[in-house]
Amino acid sequence: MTLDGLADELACGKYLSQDRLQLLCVVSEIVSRVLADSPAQPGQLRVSAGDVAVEIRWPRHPARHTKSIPEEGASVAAIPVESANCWIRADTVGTFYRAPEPGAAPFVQVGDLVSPGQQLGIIEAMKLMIPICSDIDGQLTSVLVEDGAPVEYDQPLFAIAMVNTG
Amino acid sequence: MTLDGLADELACGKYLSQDRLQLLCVVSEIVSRVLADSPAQPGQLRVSAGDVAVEIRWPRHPARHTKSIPEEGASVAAIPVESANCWIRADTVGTFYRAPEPGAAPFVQVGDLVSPGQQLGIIEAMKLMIPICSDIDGQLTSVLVEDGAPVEYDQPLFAIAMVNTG
Amino acid sequence: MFSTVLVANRGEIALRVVRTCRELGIRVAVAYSTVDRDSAAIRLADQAICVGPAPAKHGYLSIPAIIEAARACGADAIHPGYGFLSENPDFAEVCADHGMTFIGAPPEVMRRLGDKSAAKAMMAAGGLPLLPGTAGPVSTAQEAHRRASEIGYPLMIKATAGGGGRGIRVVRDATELNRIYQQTTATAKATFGDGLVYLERFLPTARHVEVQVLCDGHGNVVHLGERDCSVQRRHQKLIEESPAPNVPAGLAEKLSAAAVEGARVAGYVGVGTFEFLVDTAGQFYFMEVNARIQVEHPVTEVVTGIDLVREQLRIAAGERLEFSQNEVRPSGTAIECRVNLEDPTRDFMPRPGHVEEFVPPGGPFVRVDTHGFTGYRMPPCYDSLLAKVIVWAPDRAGARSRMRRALDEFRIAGPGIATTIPFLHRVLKHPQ
Amino acid sequence: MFSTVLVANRGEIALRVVRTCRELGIRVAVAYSTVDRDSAAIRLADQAICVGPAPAKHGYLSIPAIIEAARACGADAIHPGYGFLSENPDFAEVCADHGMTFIGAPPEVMRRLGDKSAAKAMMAAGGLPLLPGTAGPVSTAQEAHRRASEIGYPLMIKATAGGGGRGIRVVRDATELNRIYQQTTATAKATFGDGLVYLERFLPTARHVEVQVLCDGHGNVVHLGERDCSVQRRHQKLIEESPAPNVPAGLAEKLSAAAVEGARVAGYVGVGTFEFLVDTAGQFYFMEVNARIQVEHPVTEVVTGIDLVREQLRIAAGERLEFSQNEVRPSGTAIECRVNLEDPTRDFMPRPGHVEEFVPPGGPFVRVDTHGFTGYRMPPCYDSLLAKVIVWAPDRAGARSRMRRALDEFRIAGPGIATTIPFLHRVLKHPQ
Repeated sequence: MTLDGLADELACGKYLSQDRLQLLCVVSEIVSRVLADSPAQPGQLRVSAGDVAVEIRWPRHPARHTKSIPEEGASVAAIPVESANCWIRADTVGTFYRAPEPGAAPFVQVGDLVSPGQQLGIIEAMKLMIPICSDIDGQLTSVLVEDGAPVEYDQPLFAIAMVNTG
Repeated sequence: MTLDGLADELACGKYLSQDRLQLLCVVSEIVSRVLADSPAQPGQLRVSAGDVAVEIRWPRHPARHTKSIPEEGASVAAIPVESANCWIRADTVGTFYRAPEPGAAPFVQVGDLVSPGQQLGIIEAMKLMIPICSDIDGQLTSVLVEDGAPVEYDQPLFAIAMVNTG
Repeated sequence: MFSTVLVANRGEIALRVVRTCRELGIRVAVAYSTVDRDSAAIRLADQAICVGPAPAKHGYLSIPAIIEAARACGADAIHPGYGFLSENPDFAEVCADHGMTFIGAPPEVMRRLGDKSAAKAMMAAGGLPLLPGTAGPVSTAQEAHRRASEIGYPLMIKATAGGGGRGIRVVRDATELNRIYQQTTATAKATFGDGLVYLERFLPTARHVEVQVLCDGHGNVVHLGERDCSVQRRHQKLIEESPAPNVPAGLAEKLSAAAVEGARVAGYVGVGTFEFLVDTAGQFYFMEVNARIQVEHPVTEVVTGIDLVREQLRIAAGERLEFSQNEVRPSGTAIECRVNLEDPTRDFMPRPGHVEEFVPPGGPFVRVDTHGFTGYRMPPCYDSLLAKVIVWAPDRAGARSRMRRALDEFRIAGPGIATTIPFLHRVLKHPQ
Repeated sequence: MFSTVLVANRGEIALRVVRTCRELGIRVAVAYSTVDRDSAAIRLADQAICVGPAPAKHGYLSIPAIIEAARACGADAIHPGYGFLSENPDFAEVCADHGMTFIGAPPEVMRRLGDKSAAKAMMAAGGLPLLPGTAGPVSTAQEAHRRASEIGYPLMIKATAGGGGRGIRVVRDATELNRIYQQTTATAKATFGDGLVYLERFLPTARHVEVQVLCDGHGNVVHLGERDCSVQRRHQKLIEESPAPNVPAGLAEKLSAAAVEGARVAGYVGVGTFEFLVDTAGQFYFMEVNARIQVEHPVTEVVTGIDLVREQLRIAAGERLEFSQNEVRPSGTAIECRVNLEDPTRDFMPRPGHVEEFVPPGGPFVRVDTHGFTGYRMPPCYDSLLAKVIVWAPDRAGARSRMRRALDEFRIAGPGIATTIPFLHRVLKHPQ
């Protein structure tokens, strides 16, 4: 897509001035070039210019916690990849537990294959036990938080390498 | 020049981060396109992006008061033109006079050919009479200030179309 | 004093609390939602903890999220700011249950003052004058007519469950009463799930004047003078000043005495505000108590030299007031203007957006409380307050000139950005 | 009052004067050099007029340029700020010759006070204590020896034509005298074209304390208390505070009385500062008079509530002081820190540059006087002062905590930018 073409295509917002549009266009252009020249396929990409930020990840199947936040018209096509790490994040502030109760075996171990809906851990918030479940197919590659540690909202808890099911 | 090429070429400043360099590159790219598409050759150009500003004018012979201020590494080649207006500016704050004394004929009239060292007017500052002289060869195209009016430092007083002496 | 305070709020008030904590050498953590990740309060805090996504009910309004955040950062006290959980007695009780100090009024006091009818009855028993009206709800149109003729017109029909200007209708004379009564009860039932309404005399030209009180847990009560908050839009204050201008001599003293008496009657502890309506004859009427630090508190700080957040923290920590009433000596005039990102030409519609240029005013006797900065992106999900400009001068005319100068200086720009500044300028041009 | 004031200065003091002019409804124009085209003062002024290129002698210091600029914008008064032409009696006379009011002390008073020996002699005649020393220059090494033994060691040899810390050498004992006397006279002759020197007792641990005075043209003189300016680097002040800390009881009153007496003796008119040295025993010595508004004037404004630039304008316009000495009631403690673009780790070498990020502090009891903004490019040709942070608190400990908080908040960044903030933090950590 040419700079002028994209600018024309998007020139509909009454609040967005021509020069900002052009900035978005050149950022988009740079991203395209970087992607084309990248020796390995990236798993995650973040581009920001001024107040515009684009964040992308490349799992084959978008997971619940996997975010793609294109803002204000700038967009870059997602490129399929064979496998990538994906995070399962905390849904709430609280205390993280890997096992159903003290002394019991953890719900999962590193290396386990997991599937959507499978419980991976617990967050306790004001005595309420909130299950943490996977929402993708994959293999658990690491547990990012100690058992019994406090976690904040949106904090990555588990890393899962996705398996190509396409 | 490609974006990457320019970025590489400029990647020497320790204070300039890679993303800012790239911003400069795309600005440079846009400038090149605008210049290529411009229906008439511009006499003056000013580009700014964030904290970077480039200002250029195209007289064939740069005059004393004609400024070209490229900043922080970004640069665009000056393109020669056949003729352009150049300003003679005030050297000091004061009162501008076109003639040596009240009632006398002005030093110069619009249309006159002028040459370096030729007196064009006077600025009076605290009773001191300061001559204003041309520093280029050319033809007077306009007088920008009324006789007897106050002028500030650096204020354009005369516009002179330069004659190609190349 | 506390070892760690968690600030359960955002925007300028979160920054305000962080500032005082730092000055007192108290470790301070800030609870934030995902859209407030880059906030000014976080930059200055010792710790920040993400409590939820942008919608307040899953973050700033979520009691479990705030309590768990406080636990995670080892806080022994929680400052709720204003709005959100600041006047929620249930939250205050949960804090106590978890061994944390809620920095605000005691829950039972908040509960009593939060019920407006009960609060009015309590204050009336304490001798505070009330606006003529029905103490409790009116059940039928007939009863409304009978009570309305005692109260006099114009009057307001107010939904008991309403608040913040919602659920209120004005009745100009008896011929309108039946129709508006039916409408208001029906709307209240639909909006609040509760059709109860009460009647109150309407004073179209009354001024809104409030008194700041400070009460420690040892029975000491002082007032810090009054604030006039009559310049409002859509029932939200825009300009506040202290002392109240153009009120009859002696009225300020009466208001303050009433507020101190009211605070004693309520068993109030903490910083609080007693709101009154003052009519053109100088009669005043108790309206309600705001059991929190208020947006306009800097006006009082500037005229008294007292840091209200510091006092709030000290009182919550069980300390005694360090000064008596006659050591409080307000001087000069202070005015606050609220600079919101909203469009006064479009009925003050909020206008969130990206602030590309942000140069706050400064210089002599100007204070700015703002969480804004060049590059700040105001999220659309919260209120539109961006900055409070507060000025002081020896007299009111000087303060108004200074405010005009300060607002002239304030540069806020960005795509689609509009602020209340032009409206504030227009108000300040009027002699008022 | 004046109809148009021309501000013949730049940076924060130009903005400071513009602010007060706007508040007073006086039309205000700003003289600027080509590198100050985008200044904050210009943005707020009614008019701006370019007076020359970057070098001060062709612009801010050029009397014809300033006079013509004043004429061009129809100014009837010129405010010189500090530095540049502010203490130049010739300039003040030229202003008068052109029918314009110079906002400062009368030229004959400036001339008398500008000659340091003459000023000291005048103050001594008025009863002000002087540091032991030679009233006039010392002509020979023999005379220096004789006078030195009367004065006592350590002592300073000072070039009569020096100033701002230049041309001063310390002599620890009699064995050094001859050598240093010869060196100082030779250096003074080479540097200032004048080899005259005088001797003065050296007090290594003395504090620099100054008293602010206000004198109208009708014989009324008041003082606004003192400022301690002992924290300096390369003889330039970095931290100032009022009241002076750690001085014996009653000393402040004695200093103020001496300054008032000195102002009367000098026939002073305008705002002015009397500088004193105070030794550890509480003895004080008159040093000099600064016949201008000073960089550190906000410290006094904050504790007294008096706008010094407003008073300066009123006095210059021939008006009377509106208050008497006993109506001046300083309260609390104010501290000012100077934030310069210079590198404290490299002997405070100036570091001009491009300020990419600029977020000044704010909130309770914090004032910032700055001409900086995001994107500001500080030119290399003038002084390196970028901002003054002034805080107030009821007591000194509170003011110091507040200042630390405020400096923590201040974000100044850009390629190669270094500021005095780390140095200021280090000084504020010491109990001092």
